[in-house]
Amino acid sequence: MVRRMSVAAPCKLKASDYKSGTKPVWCPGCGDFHVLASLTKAIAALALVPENLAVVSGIGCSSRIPAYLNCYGFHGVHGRALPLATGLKVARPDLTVICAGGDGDGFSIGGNHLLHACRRNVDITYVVMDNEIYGMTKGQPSPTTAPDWDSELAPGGTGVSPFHPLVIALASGANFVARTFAGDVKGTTRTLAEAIGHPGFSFVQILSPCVTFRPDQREWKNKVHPPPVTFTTDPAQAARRVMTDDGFNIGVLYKGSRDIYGQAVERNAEFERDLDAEFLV
Amino acid sequence: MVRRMSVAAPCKLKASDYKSGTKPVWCPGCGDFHVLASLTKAIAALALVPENLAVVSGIGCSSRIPAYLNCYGFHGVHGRALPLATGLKVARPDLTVICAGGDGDGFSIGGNHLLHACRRNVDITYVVMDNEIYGMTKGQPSPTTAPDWDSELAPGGTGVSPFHPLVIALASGANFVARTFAGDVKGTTRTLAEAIGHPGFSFVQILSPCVTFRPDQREWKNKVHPPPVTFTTDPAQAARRVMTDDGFNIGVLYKGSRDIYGQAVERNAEFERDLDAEFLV
Amino acid sequence: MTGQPGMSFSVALLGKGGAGVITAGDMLLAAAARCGLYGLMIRAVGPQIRGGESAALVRLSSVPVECLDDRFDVVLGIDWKQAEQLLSEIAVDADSIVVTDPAEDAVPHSIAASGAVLRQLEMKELAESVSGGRVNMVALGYVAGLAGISQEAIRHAIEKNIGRKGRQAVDVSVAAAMLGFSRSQRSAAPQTGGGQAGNRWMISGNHATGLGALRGGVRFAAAYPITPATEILEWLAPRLKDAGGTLTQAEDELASINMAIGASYGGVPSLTATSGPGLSLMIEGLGLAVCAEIPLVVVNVMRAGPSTGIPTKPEQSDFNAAIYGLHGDAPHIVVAPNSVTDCVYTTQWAVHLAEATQAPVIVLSDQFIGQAIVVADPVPAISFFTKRKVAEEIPEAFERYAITADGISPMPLPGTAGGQYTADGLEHSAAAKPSGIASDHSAQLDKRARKIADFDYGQHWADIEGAGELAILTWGSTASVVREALQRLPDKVTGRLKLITLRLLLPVRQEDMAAALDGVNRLLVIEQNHTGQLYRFLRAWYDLPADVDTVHRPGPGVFRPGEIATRIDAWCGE
Amino acid sequence: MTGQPGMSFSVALLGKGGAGVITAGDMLLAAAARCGLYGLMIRAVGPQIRGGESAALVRLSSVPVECLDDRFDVVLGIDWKQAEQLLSEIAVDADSIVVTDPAEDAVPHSIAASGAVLRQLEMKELAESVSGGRVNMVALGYVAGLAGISQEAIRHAIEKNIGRKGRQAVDVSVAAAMLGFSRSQRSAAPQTGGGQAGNRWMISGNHATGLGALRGGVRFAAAYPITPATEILEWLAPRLKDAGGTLTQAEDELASINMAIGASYGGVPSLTATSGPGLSLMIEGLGLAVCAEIPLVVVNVMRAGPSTGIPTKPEQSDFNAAIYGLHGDAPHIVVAPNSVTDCVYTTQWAVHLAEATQAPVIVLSDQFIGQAIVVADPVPAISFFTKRKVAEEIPEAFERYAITADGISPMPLPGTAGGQYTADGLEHSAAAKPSGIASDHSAQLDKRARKIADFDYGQHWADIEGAGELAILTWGSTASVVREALQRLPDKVTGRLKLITLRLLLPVRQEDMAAALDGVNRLLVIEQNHTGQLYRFLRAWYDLPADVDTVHRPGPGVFRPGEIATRIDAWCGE
Ligand SMILES: Cc1ncc(C[n+]2csc(CCOP(=O)(O)OP(=O)(O)O)c2C)c(N)n1
Ligand SMILES: Cc1ncc(C[n+]2csc(CCOP(=O)(O)OP(=O)(O)O)c2C)c(N)n1
Ligand code: SF4
Ligand code: SF4
Ligand SMILES: [Mg+2]
Ligand SMILES: [Mg+2]
Repeated sequence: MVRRMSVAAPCKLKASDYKSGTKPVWCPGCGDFHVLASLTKAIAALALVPENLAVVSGIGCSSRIPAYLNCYGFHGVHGRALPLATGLKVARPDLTVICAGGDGDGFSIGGNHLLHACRRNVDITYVVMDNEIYGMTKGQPSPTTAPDWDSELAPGGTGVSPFHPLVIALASGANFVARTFAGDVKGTTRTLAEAIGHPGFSFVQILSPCVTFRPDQREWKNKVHPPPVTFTTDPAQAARRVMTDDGFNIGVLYKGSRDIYGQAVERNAEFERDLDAEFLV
Repeated sequence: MVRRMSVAAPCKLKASDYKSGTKPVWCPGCGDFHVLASLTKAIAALALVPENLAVVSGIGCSSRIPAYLNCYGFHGVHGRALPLATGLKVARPDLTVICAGGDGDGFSIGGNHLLHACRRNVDITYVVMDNEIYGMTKGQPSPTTAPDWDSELAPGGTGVSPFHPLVIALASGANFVARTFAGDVKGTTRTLAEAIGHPGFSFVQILSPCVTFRPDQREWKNKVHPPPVTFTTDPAQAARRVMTDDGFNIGVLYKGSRDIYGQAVERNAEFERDLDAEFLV
Repeated sequence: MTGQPGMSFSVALLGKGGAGVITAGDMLLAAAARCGLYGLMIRAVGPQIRGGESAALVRLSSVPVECLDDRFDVVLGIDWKQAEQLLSEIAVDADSIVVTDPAEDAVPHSIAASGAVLRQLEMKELAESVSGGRVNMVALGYVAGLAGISQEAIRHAIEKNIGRKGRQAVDVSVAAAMLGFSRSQRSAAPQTGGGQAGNRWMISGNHATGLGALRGGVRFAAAYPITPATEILEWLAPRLKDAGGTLTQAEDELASINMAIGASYGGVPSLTATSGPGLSLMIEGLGLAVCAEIPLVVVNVMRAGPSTGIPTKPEQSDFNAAIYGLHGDAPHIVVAPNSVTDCVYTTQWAVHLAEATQAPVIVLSDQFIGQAIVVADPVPAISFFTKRKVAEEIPEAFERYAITADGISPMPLPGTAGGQYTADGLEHSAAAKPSGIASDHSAQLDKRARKIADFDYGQHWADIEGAGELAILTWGSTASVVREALQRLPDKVTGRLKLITLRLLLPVRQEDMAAALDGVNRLLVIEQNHTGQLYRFLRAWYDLPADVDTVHRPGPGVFRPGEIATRIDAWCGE
Repeated sequence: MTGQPGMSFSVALLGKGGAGVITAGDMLLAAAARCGLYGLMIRAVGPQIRGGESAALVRLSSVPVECLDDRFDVVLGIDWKQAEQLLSEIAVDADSIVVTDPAEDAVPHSIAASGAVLRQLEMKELAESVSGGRVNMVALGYVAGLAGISQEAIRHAIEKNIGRKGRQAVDVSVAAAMLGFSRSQRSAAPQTGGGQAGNRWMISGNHATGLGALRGGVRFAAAYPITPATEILEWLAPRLKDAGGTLTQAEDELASINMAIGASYGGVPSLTATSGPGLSLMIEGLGLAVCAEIPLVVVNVMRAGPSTGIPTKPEQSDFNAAIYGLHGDAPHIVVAPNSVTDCVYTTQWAVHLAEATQAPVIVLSDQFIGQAIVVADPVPAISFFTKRKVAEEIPEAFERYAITADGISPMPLPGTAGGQYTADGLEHSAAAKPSGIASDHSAQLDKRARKIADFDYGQHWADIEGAGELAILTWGSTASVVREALQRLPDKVTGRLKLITLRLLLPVRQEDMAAALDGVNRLLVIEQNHTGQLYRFLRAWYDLPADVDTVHRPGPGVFRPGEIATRIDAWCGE
């Protein structure tokens, strides 16, 4: 069917042209505003044609991002953004497909799809705005929340070790792994552009403060720092590095070159005739 | 409520006393017979009281195991064995809870629960009989299947990299990680006993051949070998080792000492009075 | 102030996020309670996560109230930014008083056009005159004054609400409130002072649900947050600990329901709570609990659907999913609280039913019931004989799924010597062995159906009020509205009317219903959804009078008594 | 051989796993086709994964057949180990021939007691006399001989089935088969030779479903294996590739349905296939497709429930889940093929409906229809005008969810300049912005309901046969049994009878049904489940004659024509 290729030539639009004009529901000061800014800048830098870009998400504050962009969007159900994005990209390899969402969406309810999307290595970019909280539902611990963080649902803390998104991504075979800080718009823009450009499944964890339920995260800007060394192409080495770092290393950590899943296939012109012949006895 | 403690003293039963007598549905020669044998031997070695042991599973050939044991069992739905086991153990810390199943059940549909069970570190033992196939549904690739393994559902292979169960378990915080080979009943028995005895979430991957759909796995007995070095207590090191090994290392690979989730709590004797007072205005 | 019931006084407090209108509303309600009034409050919010407009919709009354009134006596806007969407829920008329701050924008057009009496109140200025004072406290004092609430009661409510912040904070707030109070004057508000201070409850439906669960004996809960059910879980978390139980946060709803099933298999009464999207994910687990015969309570706090829908607004549209959603023939129980306070009772009953029948029970609450806060009389504890039929002595040829006359098979709990068996979602024999044999399948299907159908639900299946040849059938949050609508109708109408509020939606009670409908020749079914789900269900399963009418419309707005009274009046006159 | 229709001959081949009875049954069917016969085969298996007993139940006939007969003319046991459970589905009587190998155990008691004629056949010995020969081929030759099938046809069937193993293998099998054939003799089997070699199809319902999907234009499938739906996906995998499409194996059903939704959003007609437990997991995704208005086909091949149930046996018990399972008011379409061959047509229609209405369509097949293999006339391709209403030229103030008269809003596909919008499971305005406003909600609810209700389903909604004042209403695999039952009843009964087989289960077709029931004063509803799910649905939504009866029983055994004929006959005489 519609397996047409991108027709329009790369265009020269400004970052602001990639905004839809819809006013975000986000709280003033939310880190996700910076992510929106960085993403539009990255897309503009890559000169992507709006109608050939699709941004797919789940449910959460962060997952509202597609509607704020001037491109095709899908605001799906909670935790299922990656399968949506996978189906879309496999069926329409001509599109640039970005998947976006939060730590609850991606690491809690959606954790299984992260594992398998990394393994499968479809050519999409997955951006997780990690604020170590369920923002939309008003402040419950997420898989990246510290074990002693007090909340109504887990008084005194969950007592559960946080999830290491980058390690999991590496262990499952992601082809590009990076961490950025939302407040660092320049660095985030650069990294997002690189991730989108990198073939295969690229994973970018963006530390994006929730100013409402985690005011302590305003401190993040003082904590983040570039990684001690440059990226590696050895996943075991990269995993070891991030398993032992302080969680505030930002930058590209790993780049791989695995085969991409789901390249366009050639139609067999005889296939309809073959179908009818097949059942004859 | 029923938070009674194990009353019976450890008993001296033979391994065969832990079999229910129900005839397994498994194909003659299936690796799961060896797992059943090893498990009953391990339980006998630990002198567990049958009524204080619960074995919980999902759906698949391997997941049929509870019914073949003389203990409390729960054959749940596909992929949800770990949450079942978690709820049971948290509610009834006095029981020994073992969770068992296959690679499809545990790594495909159930992958998310593996991540979070490792993180949570409830004191259960998770045994995965890995045959790199969906046996019960007659031979589809699972997450541990090699990318070039030909099947009806994925002619010529899936092209997708296999999942590394041990690495994922380590990256998510499992407290004990081991791999055994079903045919090595002695080693499997020893390892299972150690895993059950280890506090917290222990994960044992058992390479258990599917003689029907993977006759090639009969070769496994010639491939497995003990690990080059003894287990470590450093998850990053353990992860690095298994990310670079040949997949046939057997033995205990990692032992941790993290805090266990969900220890029994003390009831507040006043709580009913407090409840009634709370809404008064 | 509108006619019946009693003397009712409705106030809407509006302001942008952070302005504290919800806190002010809470305090107003508490202060009113102190003066012996009853009341109800709901919060309405715009789409912004924070910083958007929000409103506290408060209704005070001299008699218990469980729904909003049609219109507001007083609307006070701390500001009017982005108020338009909220105002669609806040009807004003020429009898209303609208209070506005001259320092803020002018009142929105829709309000100005209503003919309401405009009053200026320099809230900002007054607040600033107290060091640290806030506008919401000025507003509180003002409307409390209009409502005839005493200064002592205001002080008490502030104390109770922010006392933990220290004396200084309380004093500042009280001072600001008194400034507002001093500008105010008694309006035609309900008679205060009738009640006795300290003998009212202030409780939300979600907390009431938690209370019912604890009273019923729930000692394990598995949680995955979702609006508007989260407060049930958050309320339970510390209290379960106190009760010697646990709440475990799950990674998703698939995990949460299976955790609850695992815990209940272990003998501990268990619960999880969710809303539409989560219920959809729990369907497979519900089927497992049916087949393996595990007691389980799932509270579903309905919001407008389908899909993600409108998470902060109510609708009675998960009826079908709760009744029919499970694949296969899967008998289970569905109950619905019919008011905020009834959540205590109905949830406790749900635990009782689950434990007694070894089956999953769905409690269908909704966003209105769940998040509304009422001031009401304390809800007494009821002692149901909540007991699982546990096999403690295990006979020789014990069968877990034995075919019994009442369909309930004694269940051994892990730890019971000799009771070892494997619970199973595969069809099985009485001896709990997997079986594909026709006779086993039909015996187990019959047994699972029988234990639910034949259980003694007593008079709890429905609340029946009045008598006559006309009947109204309703359920859930709509019931309170219908009840109030009936109070407003003349005796010549209501004298012919019987109100049947279903608490037990599944299983069907054909005999009870036949008795209830005896002598009824016309029936009106009222519910809040797009397709008349209850109406269709009644047609499918009950013998109804020949003349049946249906009133149904979707959310997000709740029904109001006037709207329903008009519909009923017209129907009676048909 | 039993009376009508035509001349029918039923053979059961039993043997332990590995004995090859299924292969023999396959070849028997193919050989019969070559001789111009029609036929049907199902496999029955014990609980063992492999090595347990299995049986090929084959029915041959001179006219098309789509269900099993009541009894078997021939039962051949290569051995009888563990045969008891299977034998409950294999009725024999004094007219039956039972073939047994003297080298094996004696025939089971139930067979011996039937009075059937016992014949000895030294299958093992004969097979061993050919180097490399197998018993199943001896059995094939013997029963083919009984059925009057030619040697040439047997050879041809063997060639077709194992030709790829080489000449040697074929010759050995043929030699063994001829030994069996030589011991055989023509029985009272159907007339062969009537048809023309090479103009029959041999197809299973699951493959037919795949074919219908491809013909309908499906070019993306997402797969998670589950019995008894897996063959649809396995059949599609290589063929989708050929067609320039793809099949992606997903990690679970939550992923598979969302992958299909993503692909369809991209403009590619998409499908996934599952069974009960998987359907339960897909409920949330179905609701998303409803709200975001994404075309989608979900094939649900029903097996006995609830929960894991009996995976290898049929039941029509997912009706409720498919119709009502979604939370919120979620209009969608449910269709059901009513025979093995009808899977081609109904699935193709389902793709057409999904694409045309931008909604999810559930195809309710079942284990019997899905896994039965029939020999039938080729199913011609139909060209539906399968076209999505795509927005290609984007006007100035384009609205994705525009309120249109027919409820269908033009949908821009990614790549279309100016059509950018965000598909959403949140309620939204016509312009695809999230909205909690009452007027938006009801406008979209109305629109989504209207596009499904008002669509032109033509005459495809039901197959209507006969006329009279009595009507039978049925669906799915039960329909073929009812059809055959009617053929067996005397004209004085069937002359008064109309058979209505619903293909469109949802939306309801009240006008069409009223027309179909015009003049009907009694109605009988027949279905295979425990609670009469279709019957209750009909009561809920249709105006039925005053006198309605229901025949329903659960699986695992399928209905047989004799059983149904007796029920109908009794009902007609009431
Ligand atoms: C199936 C389902 N379960 C639960 C929810 C409720 N819910 C909405 S958003 C959310 C968590 C969001 O957290 P995150 O993904 O971290 O996003 P954030 O709001 O922090 O950006 C939850 C639990 C839902 N919408 N659907
Ligand atoms: C929700 C759901 N989806 C799919 C299935 C079908 N199914 C049964 S077992 C199985 C895979 C089993 O594979 P594995 O866990 O590796 O076990 P094995 O049979 O190989 O031991 C599948 C997909 C199911 N029962 N339930
Ligand atoms: S709640 Fe937190 S994550 Fe959500 S919009 Fe506000 S600041 Fe951002
Ligand atoms: S199919 Fe494979 S895994 Fe299943 S019982 Fe047979 S050998 Fe074992
Ligand atoms: Mg978050
Ligand atoms: Mg497996």
